[in-house]
Amino acid sequence: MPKTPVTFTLNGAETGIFVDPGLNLLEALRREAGDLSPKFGCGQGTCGACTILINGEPHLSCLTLAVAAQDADISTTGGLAPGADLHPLQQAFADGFAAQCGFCTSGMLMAAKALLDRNPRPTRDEVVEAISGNLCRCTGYDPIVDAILDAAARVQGRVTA
Amino acid sequence: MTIHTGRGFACINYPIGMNLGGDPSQALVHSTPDGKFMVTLSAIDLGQGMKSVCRQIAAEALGVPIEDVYVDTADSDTGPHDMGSFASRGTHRMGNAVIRASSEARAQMMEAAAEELEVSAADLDTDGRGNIQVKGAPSKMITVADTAIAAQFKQGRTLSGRGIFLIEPSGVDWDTGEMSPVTTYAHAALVIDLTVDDETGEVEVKHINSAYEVGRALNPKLVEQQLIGGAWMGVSHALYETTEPYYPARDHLPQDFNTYLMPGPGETVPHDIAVLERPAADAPYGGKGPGEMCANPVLPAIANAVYNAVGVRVDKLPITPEKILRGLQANGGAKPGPRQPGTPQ
Amino acid sequence: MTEVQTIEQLGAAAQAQGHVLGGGTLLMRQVNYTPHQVPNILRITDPAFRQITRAGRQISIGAGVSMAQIIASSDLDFLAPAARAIGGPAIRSMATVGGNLFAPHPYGDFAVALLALGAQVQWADGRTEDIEAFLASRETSKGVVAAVLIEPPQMDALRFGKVTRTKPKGVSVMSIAVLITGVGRSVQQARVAFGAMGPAPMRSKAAEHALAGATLDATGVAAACAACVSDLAPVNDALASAWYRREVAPIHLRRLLLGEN
Amino acid sequence: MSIEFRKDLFADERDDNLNEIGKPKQRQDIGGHVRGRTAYYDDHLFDGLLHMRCLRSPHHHARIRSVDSGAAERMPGVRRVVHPSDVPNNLNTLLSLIGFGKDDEQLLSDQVVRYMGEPILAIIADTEAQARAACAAVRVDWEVLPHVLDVEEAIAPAAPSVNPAYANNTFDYGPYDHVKLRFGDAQAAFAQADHIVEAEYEMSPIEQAPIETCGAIAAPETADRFVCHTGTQALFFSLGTAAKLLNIASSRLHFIGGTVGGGFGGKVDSITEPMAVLGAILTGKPVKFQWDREEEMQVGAPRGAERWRIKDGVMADGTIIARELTGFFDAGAYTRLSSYAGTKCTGHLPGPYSIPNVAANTFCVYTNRTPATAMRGFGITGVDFAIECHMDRVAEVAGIDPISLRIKNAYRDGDMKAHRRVAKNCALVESCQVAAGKAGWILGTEDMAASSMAGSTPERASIPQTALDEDGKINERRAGRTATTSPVKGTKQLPAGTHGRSHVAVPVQRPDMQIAPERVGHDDPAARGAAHAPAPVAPPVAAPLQPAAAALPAAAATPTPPRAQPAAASQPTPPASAATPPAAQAPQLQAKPYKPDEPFQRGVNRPGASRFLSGARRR
Repeated sequence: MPKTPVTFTLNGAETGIFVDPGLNLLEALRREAGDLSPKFGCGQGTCGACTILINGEPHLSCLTLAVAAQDADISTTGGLAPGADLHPLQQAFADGFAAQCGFCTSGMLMAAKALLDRNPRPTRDEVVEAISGNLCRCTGYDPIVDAILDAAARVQGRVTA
Repeated sequence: MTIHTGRGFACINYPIGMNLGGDPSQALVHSTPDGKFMVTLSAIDLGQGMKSVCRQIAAEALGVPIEDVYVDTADSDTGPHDMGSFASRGTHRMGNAVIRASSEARAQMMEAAAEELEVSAADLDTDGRGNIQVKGAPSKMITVADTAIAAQFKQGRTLSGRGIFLIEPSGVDWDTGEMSPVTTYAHAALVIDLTVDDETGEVEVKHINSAYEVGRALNPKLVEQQLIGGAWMGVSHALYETTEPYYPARDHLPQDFNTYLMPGPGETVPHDIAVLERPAADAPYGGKGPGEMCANPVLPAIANAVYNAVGVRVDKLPITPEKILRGLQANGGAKPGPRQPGTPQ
Repeated sequence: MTEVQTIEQLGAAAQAQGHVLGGGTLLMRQVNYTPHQVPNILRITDPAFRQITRAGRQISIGAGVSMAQIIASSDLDFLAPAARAIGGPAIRSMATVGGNLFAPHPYGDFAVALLALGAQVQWADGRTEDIEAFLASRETSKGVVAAVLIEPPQMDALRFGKVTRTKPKGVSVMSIAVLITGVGRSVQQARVAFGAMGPAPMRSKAAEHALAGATLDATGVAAACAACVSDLAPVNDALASAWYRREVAPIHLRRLLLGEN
Repeated sequence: MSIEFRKDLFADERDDNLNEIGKPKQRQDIGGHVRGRTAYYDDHLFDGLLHMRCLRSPHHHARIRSVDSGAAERMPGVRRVVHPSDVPNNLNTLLSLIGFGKDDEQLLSDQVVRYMGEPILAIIADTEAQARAACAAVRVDWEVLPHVLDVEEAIAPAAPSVNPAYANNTFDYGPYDHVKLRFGDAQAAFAQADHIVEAEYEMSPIEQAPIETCGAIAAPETADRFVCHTGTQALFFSLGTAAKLLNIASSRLHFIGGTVGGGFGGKVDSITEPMAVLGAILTGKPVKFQWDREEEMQVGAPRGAERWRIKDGVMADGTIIARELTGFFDAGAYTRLSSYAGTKCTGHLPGPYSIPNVAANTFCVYTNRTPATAMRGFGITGVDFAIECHMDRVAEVAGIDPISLRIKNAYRDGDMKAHRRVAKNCALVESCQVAAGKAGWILGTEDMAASSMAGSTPERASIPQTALDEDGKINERRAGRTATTSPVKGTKQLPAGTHGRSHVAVPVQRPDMQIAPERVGHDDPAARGAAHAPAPVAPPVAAPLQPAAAALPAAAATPTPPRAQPAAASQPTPPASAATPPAAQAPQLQAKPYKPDEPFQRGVNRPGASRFLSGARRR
């Protein structure tokens, strides 16, 4: 069966891969494009570990057809840090002990980024809503919600701690 | 519609380790040429922080800063045997093995430093900041780095250690049940405040006040992570989770996280925690391992609080709105219990 | 294995064979788990498929319009509560109106709101069908839904509620949408729709009948709440039993009607 | 959300001035987590990776009449159909590595399936989709057999037999079909009680639900070895299990793991690792075997269901004088770890309370259900739910504040526990007091004055005369000759103060494995005395070591040195001289004189040191 070429922008880099037509974007990013930051947790759209941004909006890569990503602008946690320094969200997650096993962290960070890009000063309820599709089995969520609020404060220069 | 408040209590102890089958862990420690230390294990970090706590334990036992220690796990070609991460054994067993391996490496380090400083090793101590000093004369000192370099390139000495910690298997006397099932016990007690909607049977957990006795909080932030996440899981077990909602019938089995229920980030419960530390005699720095036990008291405390709120005893987990509603109907409505002391208005 | 056919004109979709890809939230799960059951995917790139257009009082919502688009549309603020009830943000930026019309139990909460509104379903071949008839025969119908057509209700006339076990995202124990026409607290006419209370979203005509002429207070809605159960056909699932759903349906209908939540 | 560290409590037992311990240090792994760079097992890329999927039983219990995989073999991308006969040593039980239980489970079942989801065949293909499609193309002729899903139905005489290794549907514990705990005489004590409180509790199966599903990738490595990247919670369990099932030298296996996306007990079973390695052996290519979420939910072993019945005898003042427990662990179709849960749990009974008469029967029962395994709180969570709900019932019946009831009955340092070991390092009372204080739950002065370090008495510290029975021998129940699952009235008496067989639980540590005492960082003053020695034998000191009538294991016939302890060890607070007892006081010991510099060894009963302690704790 012939593979289909797909080209898109991945974390700012022009990327081209060949995929089976029915392949989901999660597997395409991981196996073909080599970005291992989105994770497989269910393949059902029920855990959020594979959350990425497509054209700035949060998407579940496991439920996205890879060939439908033609010309898309894709962002993942693998590209979140601008360089050697961490992105404020990453720094806040680290400082706030907002990860244990770390498996949900990539998806959480993307869900949080989608929120802060649109709404730099979210309320706690808005943060909760933003990560409502992302499951964490370790932390009990509150440290994650706190970290996202903390990151928003950092970006705003409202660092309190 | 009436929303009833209820308060419930439970306390537990929790066994650490799995003595019944024999329970060894091993660790290796060696220094790099310039006095940084590698800890090599086959322990598993599931998120509980195995790498981090072993790193901290090794730094303490070696007497060097944590930044100078790195934990490498788990590669069966290099990491010696470990039973695994379960039964709350990780910190206790592996922590002890790491202490022993680190102590052996430390002894060699002190001998090497003694040779360089031309004093007795017994007269030396580490300052925890990367230096080895003569006791009582801290100006007479050598860095750990220089010690390692001297050991490696001058003295022909390794700074390395092997550690094992073994709990031998305990048999069971099949007539009396006499056994040594575990090594030590962690403890917990907590008070749950919740509300029950007497029309729908829905429960909302409002507050947790808890006390967890963990032996020693080796790293208070890691302990906090476990206690917060564990209490969340306890609420989840109590009110939501089941792979077989119609047990023992195998109908409508959840296949995904839409039907296997866990509370979302909108249902987290304010939780005020007190940590007690009564060191266990044979535990690493007394630490018992809080990871498993932290969920356990939440389940009965919620059941007891539901009973206190509306007079329905749900003795079969999970405590679903349906079970409460059936209980309410059987009782002819809510029968609130006595207001427990301190119940919020 | 699964093949993908891209269709640039909606009209052409009517002749194609395969599974129409909306947002992928239901179909891609099937592709991932049972790929042999999805030999052909039809991917529609016609911009009309994803557009919200207004002509007079009538609003046409393309079947490929996402829940996020609904929430963002100033013309559709009355549907925003129902759209927000679907999944988390990522699901909402993917899940489509068309997909929701076909979503099996216990999904399809958005369709419940459309049912209360009395929407018309427009097929790609030009046919239109009342949503109630559409939902009743959706298991066996063939074709591609192009859009749904609705008329905006009066301000605050559409009420939507979803009962879930977990929050903020949870799957339906039930969802309820009620469209009320009337003045103040007196009801002239009502359409009452339930989701997750049968094989597809369904109306409770008994409740509608009891509400006609009633007053929106505890006494006034009691008859409707008691009556609603007779039209419902809930089943057991992992979230709740049929018994529980029947027991609490009147409670949740009352709370929605009286704004008790 | 708040957290406080009550350093004021037990302060004299700790050195709080350590260098690194007790400090809120950042996690070693956090940088990788937040950058998405932490490498879990599935984050190792291999060229030409093949994918393995299993064909699973749709029935609870069925015989496999025939399997036709011909069409599947010819499907595109299919590299290999793996049959049960491809598994070199196709029978195992997980705990065989520590000598616990009989081999009872196949990696791929060849004749009979015993639970819905049991794998009978695997297909390896170029893509996951191809492997899935090929599995769907295999035709199996099933002969559906009768099944049983309820633990108590399963132990009825006429129940279908689930697992041929345990034909009675119960795990074998010594001569019995259950674990017995007998301490005192619960039956006799019930007659003395003012109240009897009885109830039944049940725990549903629960999924561990880590966000990362179980899986492994195996590939041929250099030197005729196989590398296996795995999400296991137990690296050497998985390596050893793979070596055994595949009949391959462990030196040819190179297992890499240690970085796992959550486990909670669900990644101990070591199934994906041997499957992936087998795939790599059979194809010579890298093979991934990864469970999807549906498998994780319903094929992956849950925490099994439990059913508990508790009966308490309670005095008017709230003192619990007797507790009887009957428990059933639903193991599902195979043993996995459930047998261990039965013993671990029984050792935990009757909970953190000092109750002078305790009897428990704990069953590990096979049903045609997904096999159960470990989960956070393994063997304990279910019974703690039962016990603590029951304590609330008792409090209500006795008319006592629920926390006060717990403190009243709480175990204290020095108390003898029902499994015949002395309680030490207790902190239940303090935990109750602190939790109550935080919640504004006012306790009486007596409760607030209570302490885990005080309150034990010689009576509480001693082993009572115990009623024993031989009810429930293996095979008796299925033959219809056992009337009840609950503990029955004892038929013989084990004298007070008697231990059963000897149990060694001393960490064996070479002298160079010991910690410098000044660097241990804590102190347990009570541990320095002999109060925690294992056999504080109650009067009379000369109690017979081998009870005449009791059918104890043979080991009990030979007194071991620890049991023949000097009398000095019999009191909770021994005289100071106990540290160096004259040899004359222990003539039967025939041990070498105590030398302070002698290495600490197993079997050496060293005065002043608990056998529960490692060498590290002696000062």
